[in-house]
Amino acid sequence: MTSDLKSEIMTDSKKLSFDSSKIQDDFPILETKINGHRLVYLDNAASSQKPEAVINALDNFYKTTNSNIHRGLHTLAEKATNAYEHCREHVAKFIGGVSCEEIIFTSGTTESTNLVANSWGNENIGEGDEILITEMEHHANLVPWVLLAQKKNALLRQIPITTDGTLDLTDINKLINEKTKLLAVTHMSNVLGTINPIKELIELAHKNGALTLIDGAQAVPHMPVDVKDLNADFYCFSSHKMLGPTGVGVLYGKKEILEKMPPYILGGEMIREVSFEKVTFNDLPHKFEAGTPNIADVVAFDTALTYLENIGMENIRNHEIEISKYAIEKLTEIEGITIQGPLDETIRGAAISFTDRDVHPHDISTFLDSRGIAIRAGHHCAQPLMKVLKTVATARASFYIYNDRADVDYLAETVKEMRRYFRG
Amino acid sequence: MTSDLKSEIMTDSKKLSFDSSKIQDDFPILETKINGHRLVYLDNAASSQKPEAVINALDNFYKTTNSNIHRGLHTLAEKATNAYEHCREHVAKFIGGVSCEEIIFTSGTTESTNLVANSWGNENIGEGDEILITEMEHHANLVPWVLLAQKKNALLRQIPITTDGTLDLTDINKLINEKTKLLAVTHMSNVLGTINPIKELIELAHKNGALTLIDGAQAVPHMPVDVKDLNADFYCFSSHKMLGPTGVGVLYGKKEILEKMPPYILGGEMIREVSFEKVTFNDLPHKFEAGTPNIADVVAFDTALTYLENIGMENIRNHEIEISKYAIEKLTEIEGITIQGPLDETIRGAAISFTDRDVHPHDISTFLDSRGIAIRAGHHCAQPLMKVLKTVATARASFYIYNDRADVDYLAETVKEMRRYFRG
Amino acid sequence: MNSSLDEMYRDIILEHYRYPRGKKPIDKVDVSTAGKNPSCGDEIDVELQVENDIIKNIHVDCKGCAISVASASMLAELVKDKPLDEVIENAEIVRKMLKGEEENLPEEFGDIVTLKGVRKFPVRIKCALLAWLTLLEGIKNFQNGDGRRNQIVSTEEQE
Amino acid sequence: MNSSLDEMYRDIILEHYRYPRGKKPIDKVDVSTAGKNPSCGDEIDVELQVENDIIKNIHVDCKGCAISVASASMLAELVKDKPLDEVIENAEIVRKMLKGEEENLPEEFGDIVTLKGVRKFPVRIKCALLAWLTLLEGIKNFQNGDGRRNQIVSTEEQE
Ligand SMILES: Cc1ncc(COP(=O)(O)O)c(C=O)c1O
Ligand SMILES: Cc1ncc(COP(=O)(O)O)c(C=O)c1O
Repeated sequence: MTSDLKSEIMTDSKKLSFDSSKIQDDFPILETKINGHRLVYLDNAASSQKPEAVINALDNFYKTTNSNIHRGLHTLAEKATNAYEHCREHVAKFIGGVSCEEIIFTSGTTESTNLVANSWGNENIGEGDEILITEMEHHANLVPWVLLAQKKNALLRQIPITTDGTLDLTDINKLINEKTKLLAVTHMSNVLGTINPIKELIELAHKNGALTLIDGAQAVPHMPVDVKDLNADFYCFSSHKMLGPTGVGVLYGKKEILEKMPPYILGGEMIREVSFEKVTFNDLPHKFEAGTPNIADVVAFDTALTYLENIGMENIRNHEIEISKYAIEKLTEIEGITIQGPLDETIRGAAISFTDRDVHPHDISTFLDSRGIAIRAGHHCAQPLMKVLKTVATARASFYIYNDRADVDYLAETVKEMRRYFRG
Repeated sequence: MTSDLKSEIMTDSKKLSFDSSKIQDDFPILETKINGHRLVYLDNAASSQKPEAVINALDNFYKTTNSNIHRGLHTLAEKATNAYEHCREHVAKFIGGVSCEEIIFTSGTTESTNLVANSWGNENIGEGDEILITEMEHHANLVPWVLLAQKKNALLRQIPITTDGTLDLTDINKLINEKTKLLAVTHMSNVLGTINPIKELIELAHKNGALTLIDGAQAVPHMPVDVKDLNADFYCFSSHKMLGPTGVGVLYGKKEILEKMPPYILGGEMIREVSFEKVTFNDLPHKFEAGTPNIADVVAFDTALTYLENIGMENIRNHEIEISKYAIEKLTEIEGITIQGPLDETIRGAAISFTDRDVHPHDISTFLDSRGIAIRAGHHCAQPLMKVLKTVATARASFYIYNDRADVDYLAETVKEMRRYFRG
Repeated sequence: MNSSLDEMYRDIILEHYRYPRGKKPIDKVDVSTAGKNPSCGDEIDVELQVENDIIKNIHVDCKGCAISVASASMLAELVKDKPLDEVIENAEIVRKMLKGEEENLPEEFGDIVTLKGVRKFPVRIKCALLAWLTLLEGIKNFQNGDGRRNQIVSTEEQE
Repeated sequence: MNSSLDEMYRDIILEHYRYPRGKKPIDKVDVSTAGKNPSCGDEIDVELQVENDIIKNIHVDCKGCAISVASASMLAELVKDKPLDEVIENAEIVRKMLKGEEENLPEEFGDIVTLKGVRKFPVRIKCALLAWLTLLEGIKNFQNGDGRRNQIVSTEEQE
């Protein structure tokens, strides 16, 4: 398989809901050569690439605006503060028009879930209480609850999954009950691609008096999300998976809940007054943002949001439905390859895990890389799910706005080549 | 006072131990005009500016290398992992040649101190134990201990300061005693500039069986620091104050101590194996780095370290001794101005706080800003120290490698102009 | 050049700052409130003598920046001899002006309109507000029969 | 093109991967150890029949990538009929080669030298090491009179 194939089948890409090949031009890294081939980046569920606009926003911030924020009275400090707070407003709008006080910047989804576990969880989970998660959680939305349950003598329960990789809701009315204090569920699985019926689950949880935390790390980058409509109590996601810089995450929380929570990280900016004996805390959202925040990256994240809005989240979702459908079609055609997760593209995202009857995912990944294709292989920080799937690892190709049908074709052809290589 | 004065007196800068005006060329932001004046950035204790090399490192990472790290088998993941881990090695060397396992990347000094308070502190501080800090601590090295002491019924004690702004060690042998479990001290005060006799204090603490945490946020950027020679148990600092990007901090900890500590943030990468019932943790340093780290900024921080090394930390220290001496001389000449902190430049850094008998620090700051000078005014996240100093706020001019004698002259002239303006 | 600086520190403001009104202690204190601005460190004490719901006398002691001092001084000038209810309305007008929700002030507000310049310096709005919020709190306490309540008003809670 | 890929997956390695040695179960098991590579998910079971401190028979069952399977297969070939002490030395040589501390292997190591190609893929070194570390652990347990200890060796602890 040579890269010529790529250009040959490029024409197909016009069928998609927007022109990915034009979008590719905005992403400088896509011009990189990997082992002599053009980079075909299909590791977007791990982290997305960044458009030039976002990279330039960083550059511009450091060249014109850089300063510490909030407490400064000089021009740069004020400009930097405004730019930082502007992103908060933007995030608040982006996820459905919530209040700025409800948006807390963290270092990533992982810190967001940990903040809730340590602050809210530590105060509100007691002996005999139940925390309900699913079998498909990422470690970020799993390990904090495993350890909190251990510490508090609470019970951690899981919603099982069916063989097609969706949640098995048969026993949901037992799983969510009056003991349930928190339902912590992923919006979209990073392994199976499954989009979960979050809104219904949240409603059911609320009926039982439980709060809800949604891990939106894989959802917010790929589809319109309205946390108000979902009525989620907490919602978490990461900038780096949605065209923004690394080191920035978001925790959305309902104001009345956040207000009652004790702070998590302690230091500058999150306190109002402190003596050696006594501390009073600042207002939301600052109460949860101690120390110098990741100012420049938050400012550049703002640009990433704008970039996504210009394309349109609805269009992105449609694009990924199309590309998932095509990829599932192409991959299932290949003898020996099994897709892990739902085959119906309308109930899933474009993170597509597959296994090969004969070849280990690590060998698949290494081989594809030798042909310029970046996919991920392993347990994808979802070890319990691997056990459920009765596998140790999967290969995962995850698509985004700059991927087109040509990428799918090239992937499928290279997978076939890979099988010939290893099976002899 | 017009900006012409600036160029007139520029010639003086040659006396400094290196040529700051050359260094200025490396910092694009210094060409910015602020209210019609050239920016004179004297807010370095809050956050430093970034050289072009660091900005380019970010740009380059996102254009050629960006990927999530550690678990990936493809070329970009490996390159990104290597770049990230290279910075860890660099940091380990930079602070005296420690082991990579002892370097934990955090989001900043504040997260570093909180990690220790939550993990080590929570397990090792008990009722009646004593935590010893000083009266000059930044909130980042104060609030975590105030609340930990409250929670554990431990006693928080303070080493007082003398009227010249140095530590009053008269009663140190009572303050450090067999009940002391932790000595948490700033290496250099962000308000007074004072450099504390850390090595002696650490030795004394160790003799009494206490561990030591040093807040090096103001020290590592400005002078050679060797944590092995100091024999510190924990040492914390931030990238953004030493030419690096925002969103990156370091916690150094001795291996044998870190190994025994429970993890702090829970999620991907920090675990070895997890089921719904049981979690085993990864090795150092990964045990303390959950989730996707701030990869790009860590990689660019590496470049900041190289930039500092090329100038030489010893040279930087000498430069700041010279500029402090000159600034103290010039400011004390002005009627009504008082320096807060030691006047002897050999025992202090170049963060110089001052107050005006007649004008509030906020008015000083606003006025100086109208002339292009960025200083900070306020409590500098050190409210208890303000009480000790019997003031509510100070104005602080803090210098770095790109500041020269011309900046000092311009500051002094503008302070005089400011006094005329407000006093009529 | 520096027009926004000079717009904030108008001559009138600097004059109030240098020679603040209301500094003279009063004999009879019916209302006493303290306020502060924790992030800046500005502190203020406001004392009122009230007769028949009219402010007969006022004493203001403000330690802070030029803006907070001048604003307190202007307040002292404005509210003397006014009924409490009218003072509450006046304070609301000032708050609106500082937030940019009100452009034109009644003639009687005199110098106070010069505080508008602060709007270009958002972090300083708190300073200008301090005296007014503290006064409002004092009146509220007084009207609740609790004029000497010993609680410190903070601008950050009230904005 | 792709020379480093073909260097890692040498024909010999792919041949061992397709037709691994030591797959046949053994009757008498004196040593039994399991190993795994948590980050990759590779798993291995190593069983030995030991007589007079000599490995009389070996059974290796490896579920993992081509590298770990091939490495396990080569191990099975090399250690059969060797004294335990020599096997320990052999394993150490392999470890050194994989870490780049050893270039030339004794003739008797045969195909094993082809594992060198893994060095270009640092994340895969663990895979090649898995069988060897598991074997070493088994021998250690056996020598401590504890050959059937039920503890799983993890490459991440041992590297
Ligand atoms: C002495 C000192 N400690 C700690 C900090 C907190 O650092 P950061 O805000 O980067 O967490 C600072 C800086 O603000 C400081 O000057
Ligand atoms: C579903 C899901 N949750 C949480 C995370 C953790 O995100 P981060 O590593 O940015 O903290 C990820 C990404 O790795 C994810 O895919």
